[in-house]
Amino acid sequence: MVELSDYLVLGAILFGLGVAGIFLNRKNAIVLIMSIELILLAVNFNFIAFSHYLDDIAGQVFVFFILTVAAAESAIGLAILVVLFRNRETINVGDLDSMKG
Amino acid sequence: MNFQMPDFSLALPELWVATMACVILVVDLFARGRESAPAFYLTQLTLLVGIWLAIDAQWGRDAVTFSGSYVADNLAVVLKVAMMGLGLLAFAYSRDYLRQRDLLKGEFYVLGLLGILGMMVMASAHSMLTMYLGLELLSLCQYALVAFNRDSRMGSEAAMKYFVLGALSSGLLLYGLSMVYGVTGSLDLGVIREAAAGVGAQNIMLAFGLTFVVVGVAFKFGAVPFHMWIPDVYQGAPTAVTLYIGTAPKVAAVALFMRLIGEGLAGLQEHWELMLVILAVGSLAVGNIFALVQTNMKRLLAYSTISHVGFLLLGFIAGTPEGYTAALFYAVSYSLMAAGAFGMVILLSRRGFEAEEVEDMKGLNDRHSGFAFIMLILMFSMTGVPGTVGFYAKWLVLKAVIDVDMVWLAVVAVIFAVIGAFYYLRVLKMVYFDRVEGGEALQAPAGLRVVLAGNGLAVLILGIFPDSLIAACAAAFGS
Amino acid sequence: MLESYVPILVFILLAVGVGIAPLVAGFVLAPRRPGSEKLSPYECGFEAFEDSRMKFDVRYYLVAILFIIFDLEIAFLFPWAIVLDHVGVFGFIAMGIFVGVLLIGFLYEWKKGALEWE
Amino acid sequence: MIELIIFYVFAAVLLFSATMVITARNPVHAALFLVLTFFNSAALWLMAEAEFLGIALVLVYVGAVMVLFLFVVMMLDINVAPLREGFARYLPLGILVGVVMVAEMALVVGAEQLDVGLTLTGGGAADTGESNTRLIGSVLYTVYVYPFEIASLVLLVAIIAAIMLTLRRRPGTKHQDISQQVRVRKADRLRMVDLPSERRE
Repeated sequence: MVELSDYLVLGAILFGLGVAGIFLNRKNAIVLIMSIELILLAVNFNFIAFSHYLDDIAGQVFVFFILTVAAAESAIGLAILVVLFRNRETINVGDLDSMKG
Repeated sequence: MNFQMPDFSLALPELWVATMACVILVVDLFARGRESAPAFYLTQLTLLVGIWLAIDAQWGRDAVTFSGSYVADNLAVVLKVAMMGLGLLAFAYSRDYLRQRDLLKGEFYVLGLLGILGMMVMASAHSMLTMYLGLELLSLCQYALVAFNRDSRMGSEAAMKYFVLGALSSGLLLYGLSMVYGVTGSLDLGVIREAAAGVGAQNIMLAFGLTFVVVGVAFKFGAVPFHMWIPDVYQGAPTAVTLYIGTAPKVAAVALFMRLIGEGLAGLQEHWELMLVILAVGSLAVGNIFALVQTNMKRLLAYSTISHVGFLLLGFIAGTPEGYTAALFYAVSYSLMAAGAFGMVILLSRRGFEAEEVEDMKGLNDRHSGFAFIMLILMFSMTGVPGTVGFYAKWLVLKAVIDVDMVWLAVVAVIFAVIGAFYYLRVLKMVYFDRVEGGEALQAPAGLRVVLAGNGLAVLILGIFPDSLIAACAAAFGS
Repeated sequence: MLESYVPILVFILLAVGVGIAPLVAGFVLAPRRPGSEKLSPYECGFEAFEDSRMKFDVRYYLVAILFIIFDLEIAFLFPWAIVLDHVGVFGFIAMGIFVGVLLIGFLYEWKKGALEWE
Repeated sequence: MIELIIFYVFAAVLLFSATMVITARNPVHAALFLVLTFFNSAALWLMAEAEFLGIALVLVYVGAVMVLFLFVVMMLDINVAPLREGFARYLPLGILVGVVMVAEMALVVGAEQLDVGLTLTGGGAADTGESNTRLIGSVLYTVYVYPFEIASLVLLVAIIAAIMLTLRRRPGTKHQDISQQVRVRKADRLRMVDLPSERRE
């Protein structure tokens, strides 16, 4: 039988990978946004695991809303990335230093 | 969950603002003029009617509707009135600023209005799902507004930083919410409240989830160590957007804290009290010390925001109704002061010239003594000079902390306030004592002057008669 | 409760198998005598002009974003279609408002010229 | 027992592809590994009886969001080299942060004496025979109607923001306006002119 803690540990590892991804790819904006998607995926894993073992549908409805909002958020995020690329000709996060101090 | 017909009359303010936002979007599409004047006046009308509706439909009631996802009580009313009032102020300030840089598009008003709607949804959220959606609606509007001037390099950089950090923080907040859901078994904040107060206090996972929720809330406040986005976004965004982002969302952050942690996870107070102490002391330290070295006025105000958030968190640390009243009063009064300060930056800047440097304040007294006096009021009340509204706010918060016998925290806060006073007074020195050669007379549109004068007077009057606002905030917490 | 998914699993395995089998067979059985001539990208007989990576135009980008948002709208319509009898008039009006708001978004797009392709 | 095996197979592939997402050299490879991650998690969600969400994940995310990611990667013509140089330096820190977070979380979450869900009803949901989609649908439009309407406003904001940020009207592009051409009437195109007949000299 697949235990609740199996799912939660999987969610925790995914969450750790997402956060590590953000630390590793501070230069590359696109992989940064992908790491955020990984974190949200880990959150969805947790919700679905709890919803399954609590036998309560609310968790799954929450996941459905998270999917919606996260998709809209990544649409806006990539729109900002395009605006940034047009202004700066690069998405190398390291160069975004015109506001030091 | 059983479903009975929701009581729509209770959620009237939100329904009104949502329909008006759509109406304004359509009206602005078909409006011929380039100034999008109808959008501006309709927005201000929407907010005025919204304030009246909030007071009329919800004051004195304590009802939960929409099957447990919407609550209408005094706290919600006070928060909503404050948010809509600050929204009115922000839109009034931004009109001339945007017209001069021909950024004046209808989208600014629609996105601003939908952002205020997101804050109102957060103010009266009774389920974690509604709270999350309100927070995301607000955040998405803010990401778009920061990138509003799409040709400015700094603007798009600030938007990118704000987006990445905002998305990360909402991911962390959600991870915390999933833990809380797992332990308490429900999304409803009422059920969570009992579960947390009952056996939940010793549950490791609930404490673990609480940590992530506190991180999400700290980011929204801009408390240290989650403050990195504040200086860049305040400087990068157009000043009108900075004014919008610097004021009303702070009240929304208070709503986020009160609903989720203040009421929802009240049972775990000894856990989150310690976390807030770390956040508060960090914010006070970083906010005041870094502000000393700033030359850019907007960055200086950004770091002053961080220090004021440190003070505001003191109210939450106390954990008593007086503490929450003090924190709410602090949030509202600080937002008024910040609106005035950014209004001054808008007043001094013209089409090609952003008065962002502190030196641009030089010799303001010679150019226009009236606005120099308003700058005096603002800076004094930010410092907390007795007799100003800033002083009352700080005093209430410190009293609340002392009542909970954390006197050392109050002393630390006062020390940092004194250190902080230096950079406010430095600005005043420039306004009054520095001469600037060839300082031409101040030309600013009449509308802006009226709004700024009104804002300055409001801060002054509130300083003399603060009891009405204090009573309103106290009523929000049922006393 | 997993029995109902076994057919899907078998279907996936079969599909992957049918996909990979010819590749492996081709890789193993076919003779391999690579020549520089054979390996260069064929472009109607003469030298390739520039590398194969062609930059997309930003108009595709806007279409992709609008596709996401209306794809989400459809994702909301699926469960609605299934439970319309159970949810009744209240659910019908709720979805009416949802689609109405997105209709306003579509009107905004149309008027702003985001759909034109010039 | 078979369930456990299937779970561990999918979980292993999931974690491998997630690791590859953050360590891939080329953003396109990272995007494709993310697609593999989404497929595996959809399969795992099916196992946890969340069929509708598994399908919605594949439909919404892989179908639309990953397409957008690939568009952006293609469009922005990213030169990969400089984006990687910070990689080696931050690698140890990144791994350390990841391992520490995962260890402490696994400790908390995997703890046997997991008094999770004060109202925990044990394993597998009693199969009420109702399909997962019908279960979600019956609740989504009645009990959660308020969040449902806020979600529509979130999508509206996304439309406005995306168009406001990226739409640039290129002035001076000549294009046919078909509706204009079709709407032409006889009077616009035809002009009857009666010329007086001259006498022949």
